[in-house]
Amino acid sequence: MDVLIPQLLNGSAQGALLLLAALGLSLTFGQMGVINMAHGEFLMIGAFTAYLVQRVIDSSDVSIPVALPVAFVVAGLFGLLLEVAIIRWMYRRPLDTLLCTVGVSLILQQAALQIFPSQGVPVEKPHWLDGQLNSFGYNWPLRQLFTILLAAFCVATLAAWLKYTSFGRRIRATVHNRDLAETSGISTRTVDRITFFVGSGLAGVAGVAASLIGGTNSQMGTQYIIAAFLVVAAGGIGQLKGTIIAAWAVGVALSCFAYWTTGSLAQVLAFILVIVFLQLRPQGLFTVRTRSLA
Amino acid sequence: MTDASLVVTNLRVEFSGFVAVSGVSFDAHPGEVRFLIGPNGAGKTTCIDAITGLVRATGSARLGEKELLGQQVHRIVRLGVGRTFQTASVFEELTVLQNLDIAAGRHRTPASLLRARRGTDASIEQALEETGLTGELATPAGILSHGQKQWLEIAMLLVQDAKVLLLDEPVAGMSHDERAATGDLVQRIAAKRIVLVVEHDMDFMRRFATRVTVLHQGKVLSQGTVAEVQADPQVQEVYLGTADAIAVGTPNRTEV
Amino acid sequence: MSTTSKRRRALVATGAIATTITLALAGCGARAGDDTSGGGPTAAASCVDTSGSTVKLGFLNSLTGGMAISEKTVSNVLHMAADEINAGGGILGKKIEYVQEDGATDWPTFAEKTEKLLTQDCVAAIFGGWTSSSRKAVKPVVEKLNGLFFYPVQYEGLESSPNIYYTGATTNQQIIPAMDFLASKGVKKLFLAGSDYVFPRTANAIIKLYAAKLGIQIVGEEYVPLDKDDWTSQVAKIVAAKPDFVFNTINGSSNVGFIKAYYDAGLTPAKTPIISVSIAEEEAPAMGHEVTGNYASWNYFQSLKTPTNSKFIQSWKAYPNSSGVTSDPMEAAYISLYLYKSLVEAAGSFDVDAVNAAAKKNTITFDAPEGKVTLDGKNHHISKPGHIGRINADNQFDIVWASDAFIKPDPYLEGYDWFPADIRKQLVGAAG
Amino acid sequence: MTKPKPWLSLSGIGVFAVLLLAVAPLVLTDHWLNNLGKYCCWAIAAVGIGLAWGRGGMLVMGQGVFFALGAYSMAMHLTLETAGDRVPGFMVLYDPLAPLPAFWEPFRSTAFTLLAIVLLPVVLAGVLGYALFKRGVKGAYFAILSQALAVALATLISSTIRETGGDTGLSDFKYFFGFVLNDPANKVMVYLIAAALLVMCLLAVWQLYRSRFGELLVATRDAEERVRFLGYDPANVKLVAFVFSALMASIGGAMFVPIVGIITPAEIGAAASILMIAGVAFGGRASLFGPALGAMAVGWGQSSLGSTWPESWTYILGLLFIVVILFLPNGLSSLPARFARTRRSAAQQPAPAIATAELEGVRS
Repeated sequence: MDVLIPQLLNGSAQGALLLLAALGLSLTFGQMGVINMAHGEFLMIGAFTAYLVQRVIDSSDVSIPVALPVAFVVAGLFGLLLEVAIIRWMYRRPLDTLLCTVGVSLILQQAALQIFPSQGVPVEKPHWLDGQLNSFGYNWPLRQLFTILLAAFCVATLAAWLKYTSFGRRIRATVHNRDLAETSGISTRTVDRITFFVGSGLAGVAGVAASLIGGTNSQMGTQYIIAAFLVVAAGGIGQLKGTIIAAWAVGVALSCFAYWTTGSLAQVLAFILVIVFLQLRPQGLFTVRTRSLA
Repeated sequence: MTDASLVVTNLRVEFSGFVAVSGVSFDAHPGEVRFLIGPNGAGKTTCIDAITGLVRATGSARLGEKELLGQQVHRIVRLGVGRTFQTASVFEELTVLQNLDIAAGRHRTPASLLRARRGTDASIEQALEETGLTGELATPAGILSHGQKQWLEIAMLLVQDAKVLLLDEPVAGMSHDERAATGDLVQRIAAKRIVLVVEHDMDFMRRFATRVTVLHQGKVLSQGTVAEVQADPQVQEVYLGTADAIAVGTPNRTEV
Repeated sequence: MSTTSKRRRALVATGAIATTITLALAGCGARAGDDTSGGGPTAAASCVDTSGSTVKLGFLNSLTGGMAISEKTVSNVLHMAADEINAGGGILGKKIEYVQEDGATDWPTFAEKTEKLLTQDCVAAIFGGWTSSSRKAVKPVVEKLNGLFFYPVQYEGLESSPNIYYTGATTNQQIIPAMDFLASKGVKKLFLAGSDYVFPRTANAIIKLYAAKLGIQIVGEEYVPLDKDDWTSQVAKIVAAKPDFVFNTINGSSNVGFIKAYYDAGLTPAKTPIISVSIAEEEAPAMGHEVTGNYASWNYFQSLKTPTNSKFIQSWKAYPNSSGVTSDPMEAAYISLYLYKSLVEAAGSFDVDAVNAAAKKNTITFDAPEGKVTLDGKNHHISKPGHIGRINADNQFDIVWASDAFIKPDPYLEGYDWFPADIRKQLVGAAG
Repeated sequence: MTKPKPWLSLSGIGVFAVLLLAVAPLVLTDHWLNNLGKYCCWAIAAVGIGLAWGRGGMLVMGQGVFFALGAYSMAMHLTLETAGDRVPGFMVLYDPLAPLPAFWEPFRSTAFTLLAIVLLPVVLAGVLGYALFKRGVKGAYFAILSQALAVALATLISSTIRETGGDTGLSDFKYFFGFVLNDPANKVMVYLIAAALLVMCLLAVWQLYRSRFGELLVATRDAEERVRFLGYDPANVKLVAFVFSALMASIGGAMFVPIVGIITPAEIGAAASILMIAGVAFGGRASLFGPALGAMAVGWGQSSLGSTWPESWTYILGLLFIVVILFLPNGLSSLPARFARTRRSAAQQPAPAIATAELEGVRS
């Protein structure tokens, strides 16, 4: 137990980060069927935003809380730009958006490499995240708790937004049945844009959290994107609940495999686990049964 | 051909707790044009979906001695059950001939599949003639008119050698003349086969139906000849309440 | 057209191709048996042209892809060194005209570009590479074409090639000094953490052998893929193993994740310091204050006080696109170009065989920022001083330990009795 | 979509074969011939991707896996051939006394190696495809899963240094089935084999495309469920295409090794797998020549444009993805048809919009 419980926490923190990265994907994939391979780079944009905010506000105690909403907006705007410039021309061609955004991701990576110091930039952790919380006989690193809380906050806000605002209802209607929503007078164009903004913005928030865990450099997005997609797939399209559980499960699996096997094998095993799971449940954890042929 | 009949007993379909079809029984025999009608959401298409294996159902649907429920879609087809869809679904990028050739091809050996097509099967030419598509042989199916697409679908069922033809709103969106032509076609092919038509169009039903089953809210409301059904007070009540649906007959994919 | 004739035509086409292959197989070149004629380097006549006023050199670094993070600065330093040498009159009076190639973090591309530089651009020598993989991709090509390759990064040793000059440290110049330092600190329990690739694996294999000799117990060994930043699970194992010191062979940005996770787990330099062999002045800033107080083993530090070093730092700071700090791989790249200059001038020729013959005399030296280095003509490595630095609050290194003298390069660890002779013999044998 | 003049394509292949097998060796320098050989290997894999993706609708983003099977099979054989009786050098350090890993042993045999290059991808793709297609895994799911598999395999190889050479890969091969690789004549021979294999793959897909199976494959791509209602199991149709494409990737990988002289996990991971797709998209996914020519063009771009402007090349590649897929979903090979259509529609009345037909087809 002495080993298992810290690994569960650690896995939950990893899962929380994955969840933040996957939320936006799940939204856009669920609603528009769009696979955004540049999502990892939006995460990178969030991390670089945290760095830039830190350049302006010297104290990391203040800069990180400020960076979270700023990163949300900045990454969100990039997402909006992507939607307006490219994605909207290719709804109904989901696989093509996937490849198109691969191109976007290549460009964003190279641009980051040339704009910022190639070795990456430091993002200082706030002092109030230093150290550990000692309770229940275990030491809980504050940074891990912070990631979990951040993810919980984002999920709760998103869920409330989807459930209680008229806009959220419109999004859910569009996810459920695009054509019907359209004929019911919902402007799916606007809904799509807002969804893309929010989804990409969440990646920006994930980026700030990631900048506190690993390096902030042009390559950072690549390590999250595949895992995030597997989470979305395993959770079931457009299923918030499924995404949460899948993210947590993948995080814990990664963490436990990494502890009991090796770091490399953990990644291999976690991926294979998801692939096998999807073989058993091709539609993910939760699905809405529909009758459509598609 | 065959004397086997399609016998559906106590069919029940549930979608996540919602009962779309419950306890529906009917039968269809070669030589008659059987109609399945009912207002939106009555469960007509769901019945077809259940028979063809698209949705899971309980109860029984037998073709002769063979139980269809619980089998995989393509196995049911191989037993001789074919269907069309509300929105015509043909292979848009392929020509009419290629569409029919694929439909006729499930008996081919793997080796013959790997060879190029040479000539036209007799069954295909016959089906083309039957449906009046001979002139469109080399046309990509995507640019056929709506009615022609429906006929192509029926032609595909013919070359597929289906014993049971389940036609889901075959005349929706067709012009008056096209409807008449389709009706004649359906009657012709029903001579040797079991034909079950799901329709909204009451005129079409009156003209071409042999026997009719009326569904309402997932249950059988009435069964019999056109005259019998029309005389049924229950049917009148239901249809008065949803008169629009009968008159307009809009296809609606999202009905459950 | 009838069925049969159609099929026949396809058959004819297939047959024609099969015949081509058979002919190609039968009609061609040397086989394993007649090794003497074609086995060795078929030193095709070099196309290097130095008759004009310039000499062409090739720079081969990853400017795109994952390794661009590290290799871009090396490329910049090479440009600076070339500019300096040109300003000083060039090599043998000929100005350097460099051809920059992108290795694109793709090892076959390194091989392809090496071949291109040697056979299309006809460069006299190639400088660059970072990962061992890139070097191993280049090695067969330069050996086949009898070219020259200067490799500027510390590596796992156990290699030498007549066509490669190594200006970074081999294991006995970085790993072994680090172990000596740990022994002098009285370390008893050591944990090994590395990226999952050849350098950390090999370095740790050597560390384990030497640790046994020094009486240091290895209490754990962990690897994480190069492109993974998350080290929390592995750090948990370090916490559980309670080592005195951690030997860190992690490479790249994964280091940032490691240091952050380490700090979060409550491990501090005061209790359990880390000694790294891949964190230098360039990498440390990206880790912020959390890396302060830990150690690194290098031959060169920016804080070294030598006259050449202050000149080197000044030139670099003034150079366009400069990152402002200097580091060991940068300095080794800087050395490589000057070393080549010395070699050519000693040989009086750009010819590869003449350069190698000049190296054999063991008299080639260069007054490098790290001190006066000497080239070993036999193994093509250079002597280097061992230094241990401690990271201060400015992310610079305070030198806390230095080797007694310059350490002679010994890639096969022949001077170390704890290294099993049979392994060495097999390695040398396998290298051919 | 359908080829009105199959013989035109066949003569195209003939011209292509003459260019590759006869003209190229005469006019190109050793360096560029070797590069062309490398592009041929990618082109072989690309032809397979064209089959699976262009015709079958399966976006195979993990062809690196099959490329690796062929490449590593070949590389293990060549490594053993080079090492002779010794254990390969990179294995010695970690455990000097341990024997060769058991799975290496059979690769000493030439026959086994050749068989493995063919059978390994067939078996793996068969099992994988069966498991995924029968369960109805398709579209983006399939794409992401295949990519995840490639990443997993690359990570696995990177971490098993003693068994596979790890991140450094396998390199420094001296012999190719008894032929000395350093000999320029032998290099030409290796090139010719790769080029001939490419031509054979083109012939194979040419036959597949004009066959009934080819039509069925397109039908399955456009309306999988509809095919099911014609009595076929679409999973089987896709499986066949997937297995063929895996086989081609493996052959490409196998020839890559003697030509380039090194194979590493970087050649099979996410980036490499995506680069293979770039060429296919560029050339035209569903056409016969598009994938092969596109892959060769991207390879050439990397060699030459990547040399001249390394940083811009990344941008060019990125833009290539965006522009081609956005405006020319059927790649460059669809340009002639487009021009023809615009000219015709300018002369007569506007041609029926294909887009509407496609839209209708989406849901059916």
